[in-house]
Amino acid sequence: TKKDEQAKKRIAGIMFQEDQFFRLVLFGMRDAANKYGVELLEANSAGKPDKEVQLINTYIANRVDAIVISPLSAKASVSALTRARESGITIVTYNTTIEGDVPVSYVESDQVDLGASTGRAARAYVEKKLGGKAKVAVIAVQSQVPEQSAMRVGGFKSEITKLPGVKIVAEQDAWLAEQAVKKVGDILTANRDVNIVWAANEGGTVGAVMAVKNAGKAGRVVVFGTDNSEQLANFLLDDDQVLQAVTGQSPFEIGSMALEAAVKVLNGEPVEKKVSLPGVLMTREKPEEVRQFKDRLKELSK
Amino acid sequence: MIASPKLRSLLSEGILEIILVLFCIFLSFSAPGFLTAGNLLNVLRNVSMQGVIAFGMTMVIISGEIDLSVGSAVAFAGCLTAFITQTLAGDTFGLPLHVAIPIAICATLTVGFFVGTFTGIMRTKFQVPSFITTLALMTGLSGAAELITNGFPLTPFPSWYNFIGGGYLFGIPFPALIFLLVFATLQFLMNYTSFGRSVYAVGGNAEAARLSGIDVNRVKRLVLGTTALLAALSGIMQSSEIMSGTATTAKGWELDIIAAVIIGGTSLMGGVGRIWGTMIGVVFLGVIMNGMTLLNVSEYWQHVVRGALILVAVLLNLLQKGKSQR
Amino acid sequence: MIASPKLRSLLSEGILEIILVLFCIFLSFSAPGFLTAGNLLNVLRNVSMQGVIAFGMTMVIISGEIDLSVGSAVAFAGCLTAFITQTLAGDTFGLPLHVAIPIAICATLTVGFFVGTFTGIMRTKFQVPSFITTLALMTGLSGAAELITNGFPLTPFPSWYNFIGGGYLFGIPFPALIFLLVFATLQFLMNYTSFGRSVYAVGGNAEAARLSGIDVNRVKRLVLGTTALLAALSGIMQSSEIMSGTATTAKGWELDIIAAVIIGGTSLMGGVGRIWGTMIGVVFLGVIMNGMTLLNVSEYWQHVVRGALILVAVLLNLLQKGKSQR
Amino acid sequence: MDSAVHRLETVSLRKEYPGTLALDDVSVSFTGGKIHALIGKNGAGKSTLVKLLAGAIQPTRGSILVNGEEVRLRSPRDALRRGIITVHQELSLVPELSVAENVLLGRLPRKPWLGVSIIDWRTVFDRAKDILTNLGIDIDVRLKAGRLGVAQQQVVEIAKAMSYNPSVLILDEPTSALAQHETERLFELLRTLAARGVVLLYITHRLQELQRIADTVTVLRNGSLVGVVDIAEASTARIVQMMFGEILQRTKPAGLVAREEPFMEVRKLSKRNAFRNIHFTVRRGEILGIAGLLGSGRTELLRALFGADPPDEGEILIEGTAVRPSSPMEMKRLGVALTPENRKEQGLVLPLSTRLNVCLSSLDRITTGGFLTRARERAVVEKSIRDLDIAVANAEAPVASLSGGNQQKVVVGKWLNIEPRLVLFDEPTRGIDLQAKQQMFQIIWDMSARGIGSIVVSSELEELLDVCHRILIMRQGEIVGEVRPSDISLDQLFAACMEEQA
Ligand SMILES: Nc1ncnc2c1ncn2[C@@H]1O[C@H](COP(=O)(O)OP(=O)(O)OP(=O)(O)O)[C@@H](O)[C@H]1O
Ligand SMILES: Nc1ncnc2c1ncn2[C@@H]1O[C@H](COP(=O)(O)OP(=O)(O)OP(=O)(O)O)[C@@H](O)[C@H]1O
Ligand SMILES: [Mg+2]
Ligand SMILES: [Mg+2]
Repeated sequence: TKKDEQAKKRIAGIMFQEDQFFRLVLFGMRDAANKYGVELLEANSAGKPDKEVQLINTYIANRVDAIVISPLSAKASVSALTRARESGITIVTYNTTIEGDVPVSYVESDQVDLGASTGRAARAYVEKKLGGKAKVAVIAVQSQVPEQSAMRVGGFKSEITKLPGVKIVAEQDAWLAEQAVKKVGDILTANRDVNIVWAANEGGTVGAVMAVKNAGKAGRVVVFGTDNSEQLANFLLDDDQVLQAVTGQSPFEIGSMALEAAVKVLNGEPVEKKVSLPGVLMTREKPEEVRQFKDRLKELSK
Repeated sequence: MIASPKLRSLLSEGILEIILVLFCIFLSFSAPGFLTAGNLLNVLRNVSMQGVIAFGMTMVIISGEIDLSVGSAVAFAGCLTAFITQTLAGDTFGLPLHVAIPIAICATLTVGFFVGTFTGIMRTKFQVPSFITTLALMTGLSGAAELITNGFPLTPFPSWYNFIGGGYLFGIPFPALIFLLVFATLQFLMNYTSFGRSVYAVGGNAEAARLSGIDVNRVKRLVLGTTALLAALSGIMQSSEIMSGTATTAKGWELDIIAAVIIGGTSLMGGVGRIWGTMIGVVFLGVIMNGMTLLNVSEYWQHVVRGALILVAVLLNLLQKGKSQR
Repeated sequence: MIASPKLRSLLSEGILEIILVLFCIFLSFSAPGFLTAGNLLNVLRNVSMQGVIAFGMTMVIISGEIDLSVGSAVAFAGCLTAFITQTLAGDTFGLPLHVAIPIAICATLTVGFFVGTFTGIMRTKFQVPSFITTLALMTGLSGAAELITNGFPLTPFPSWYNFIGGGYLFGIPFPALIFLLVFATLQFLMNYTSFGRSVYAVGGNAEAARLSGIDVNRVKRLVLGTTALLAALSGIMQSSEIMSGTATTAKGWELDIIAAVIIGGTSLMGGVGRIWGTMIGVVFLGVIMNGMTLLNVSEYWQHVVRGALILVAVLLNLLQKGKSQR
Repeated sequence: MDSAVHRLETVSLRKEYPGTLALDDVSVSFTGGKIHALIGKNGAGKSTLVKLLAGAIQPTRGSILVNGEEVRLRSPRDALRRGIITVHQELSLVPELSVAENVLLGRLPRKPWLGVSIIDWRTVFDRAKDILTNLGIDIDVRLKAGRLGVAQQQVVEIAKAMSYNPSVLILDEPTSALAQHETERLFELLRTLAARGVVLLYITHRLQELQRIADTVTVLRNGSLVGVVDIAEASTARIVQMMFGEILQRTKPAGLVAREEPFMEVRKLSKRNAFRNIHFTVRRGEILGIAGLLGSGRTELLRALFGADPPDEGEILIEGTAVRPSSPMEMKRLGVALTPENRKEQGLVLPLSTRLNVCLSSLDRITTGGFLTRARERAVVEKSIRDLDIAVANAEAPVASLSGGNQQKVVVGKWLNIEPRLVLFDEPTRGIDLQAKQQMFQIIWDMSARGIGSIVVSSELEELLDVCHRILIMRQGEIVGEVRPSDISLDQLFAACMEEQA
């Protein structure tokens, strides 16, 4: 009825990148929006702090009820969201958050653990297969998301460097597969003794795997990575032994839980201040899990 | 016989304005909340940071040059302001913020102006195309911004600093006022000062301008310097809006800004263009952006629609112009 | 008196080559593993995807136009190839991959060519500057890539597909061979055919070219079409290298590519430029990138160093040219 | 105070370009109150001297003295400040700006407004209008300069120079695009200025002008000063001797007649604002002149015939077949060529080498299946350079580095290479020297003998009388008469062009 239409809450969901992770977050949000009968306004800040502020401004002017956002920066995004909060909009953050207590709820996967979880897997590999000694190259994403990058890299390094025989010989930056394939290719020619590459996101991991294959070093160099995707799952199932393990997040759940939190707050229900979803480790030792993941992904992305 | 060419010329001179108005009328009916004072002021606020640079860029392009570094310059200026503020207000100097910030702002504007002048000198002394110098600056300044912030946003600003980019004066967003002020100044400069006319002459035929006794090199230096100064100003406004100096901000602005300038009828060949046209171009892009957000157009379609609208606007403009010339 | 100008002209014609060689010598001493066949082939492979486009872009710029859409076109072409492959090999059509993939490749190249021709037609029929059309295409194509992939990387490719972007022939990376082939073809085209001559004439003075009976419009359409075709080729190579069609790839390539072209001595004013120069420009940028990775320079410094090196190379080139002209 | 007599001197002034010595230690002195003609064949170094005096280029060595005082002219500004005003050979207006702004460029009148000084636009237009009116020129000062024809642009530049109140005025071929009427007007003004003590330097290739305007004649050859003579001692023969050494005078071969078959027939051709109801026939091998005043529509007509600007109505038949000239490409295929009047904008691709420019129209002659052969190209280039005596140090250097006259030869030369069947010449002799002119005429006659026709538009009427079989007279866009050179004198032809409409 008309009354229902008027009462229909409007919630803005803001992503910051056009990749698979945020795509699935969005699907999660849509799913929850359907379930609760709210209107979802979708937006993407495309990694630009300036565009993010503009979007928030527009939603303030447009009087949405809630904003569910993955802020670009813990510090730089504070002021616009504070303004939104002050104009009566409910703020929920996911994936990344801001300093202070503007958001009523925060749904995340633990960024440090995303690195650390793979770091543990890598450490086990080094101990078992390489006798505790390894030369490691790290591919970060600091020029895209410096704060997240630092946490993931920190998590990974803290685990892997527990082995005294491990040396990190190269640290470069690449967040697209196309960039990573070149950088890792270069690293592999320069440092012939590198035997482990770890990358901080999906693009970096894909690029690293392809670079190892292209350099004909499959079997001699192994890759550990972050995020999960169909292509990464296929790499894990591939018998070339390149990609060993990735730690992925649960984007669909993050999206739906974040939106759900916003709806609950609008309905006056209590919510958790912070929800931490664990990373999901997939390794080539457990192909069954990898296949399950693929099936689920296919279902979600329909 | 008298009225008809007049009408035609109005139509051809004003076709962009007409397209913009029609587009706004369309949005008023289709987009919820578009036609409210709040939203329109919001559009003005959203375009103001790119806008102030666009006016400078108009001068640069009219003078036959280009500046690709403005996006990075914005990021750099924001970071520099934050960095200087942080340093001056830090333990070593211990200045109070209301002293440190004005110093930081002045220093940043000065640095901005000199960066632009550097491009100008490379161009006039060594014949390095401004495209190359500013392309180099584009990556260089963004590296510099990352280096001084070490990659993390700097947040030394007190809450009153937010006024520049987020405040209101007489109910109008303060950045929008700055935007209008810059517009008025450059509009005046280009049409009523001999400097402005020299810019047209230099872009239209640099050799003829030189032979007429115009100091071509000085004009180019000043134009590039002013635009870099405006980019620095924009960076300060931006840092105030997001209350931090962030190195990743304003990526890709250069192309948005150049697009606004060209939509406004300025020719990349130099010598032709109007500040007012740029105003229309800037607002046009701002309205597209705002309208699509309000209409909840999905991100992917936004890209397609934005491209199509830019093309259609320029095409209609040219078709109308072409017709009126025949 | 005879030898001296010759020597001087060699120095001035070859200054870029000399800078490049000096830079390589520097890296041979400072960067571990730089001077190995493996690494040099690696550089060649790394530059090949941007490189094939750069040669086309050289023609475009010589003809007085520009193409800002190449980056998006690469992403779009990769996604389109993957999409067509997936569709044809999917349940509905059920074609085997070794049939589906060649069809997908041909279709993508054709679409690429027509996208470029579209820019050409907008330019020649409606006087829309190629800057604007390709800027619109830049956002439009990237939206289209996202729409057909729905934002997910498409991975329908069998492992043999990796040969195009990752394989070896006679010990040389296959993409590097494509790169060299495109170079040789365009080098020949620009110097030994009447089409090449027309490109120079059209860019140097379109009106004079038209009055000389040259089909200016056809030249512009062909040049823009060829470059978009090369961008599609690059997109296919890229999709093979990373084994997926990904919409976010190749962002910002347009500026890298234009930089390589200009470093190679091509003038943005049109009419002046060499394919060989672009080869040097492309390799120069590739070596910088490779060198900095080998030296493990941090990302932020890479930005600064890259900017500075571009500027220095162009500056030295111009200084030397200027001296030999005096 | 304005009537002080000025003096301009050069001492061992030298300018070298790579591979070319453009000016070789020239020491010469020009006094005010007189009109000094500066002459020499194409590429002799005249414009180089002018550019040095105007501060547009810097000498390799040597010095310039104004009123006995050595001056260093680092930029055109310096020269302007010292009252040295120049009209350069290459047109230099800013096409996108109004005529008024161009005239006052760099010194737009200003007025105070709220404590700042702003441009007084009303005065800009009024003053520019005054300047032009005083010189007897009727051009809308609000028009963009780019919309003007070559002749009108030249007039505007002269007006601009005059309005500076110069103490030295240098005119580099000011009359190359002017017809007799405008030229006369210019001469009057020059005499007035001379009477005020201004130093006047005047460059021309029209030797017949010398007797009427010059007081002294300074001759350059290959960058060196050949000599200065008083006009009283300067017979044309002597001047030609000084310029060229020996020269072959050519006249139209007696037996040269056009064939009977018509090649191009033009019927009722009209174009709005340009020409109306044009009707004529050119036979094979015929040399048809078109005489007319500035702005009479000749350029527009030629461009229409060539398909560069299609006409509004009417038809064109080539060998009896109707064609719609929609593009130059198509007309080229039919064997029609056009050498445009404005070499810089329409004739040449300035950044390209002489070699490439010469071959531009004839690409299909030097290629097989689209592929070039260097050997055939070289043959074509060498032939052009020889036939037209193009002075070029290096055929690979940009054509922009050629002297004005030599550039003009390239424009004409590139069309002679395609072996056309009808050539439309628009002011083909603009800025070229006597000898080259003769060579060009010879080529036109030779072509005629082989059945290749020409339509020649020239503002130098005596040229038309010398060259053509037949002359059409055009006035305000219409053809008003037709004469044969043998039946009419120069004065009569001039009068016919001038005559007011009944
Ligand atoms: N920028 C330049 N670079 C190289 N050579 C040049 C340049 N400008 C002029 N020259 C050469 O200097 C010589 C003198 O040229 P200049 O223009 O002074 O001749 P001119 O006497 O004015 O001839 P014209 O009657 O054809 O105008 C010519 O050989 C010309 O090719
Ligand atoms: N682009 C233009 N816009 C407006 N008027 C023009 C344009 N081109 C030419 N005209 C006008 O058309 C008329 C014919 O000019 P045209 O150039 O054909 O004459 P012309 O006899 O060749 O004289 P000229 O010596 O000037 O070349 C002139 O009155 C001229 O002012
Ligand atoms: Mg000359
Ligand atoms: Mg004419």
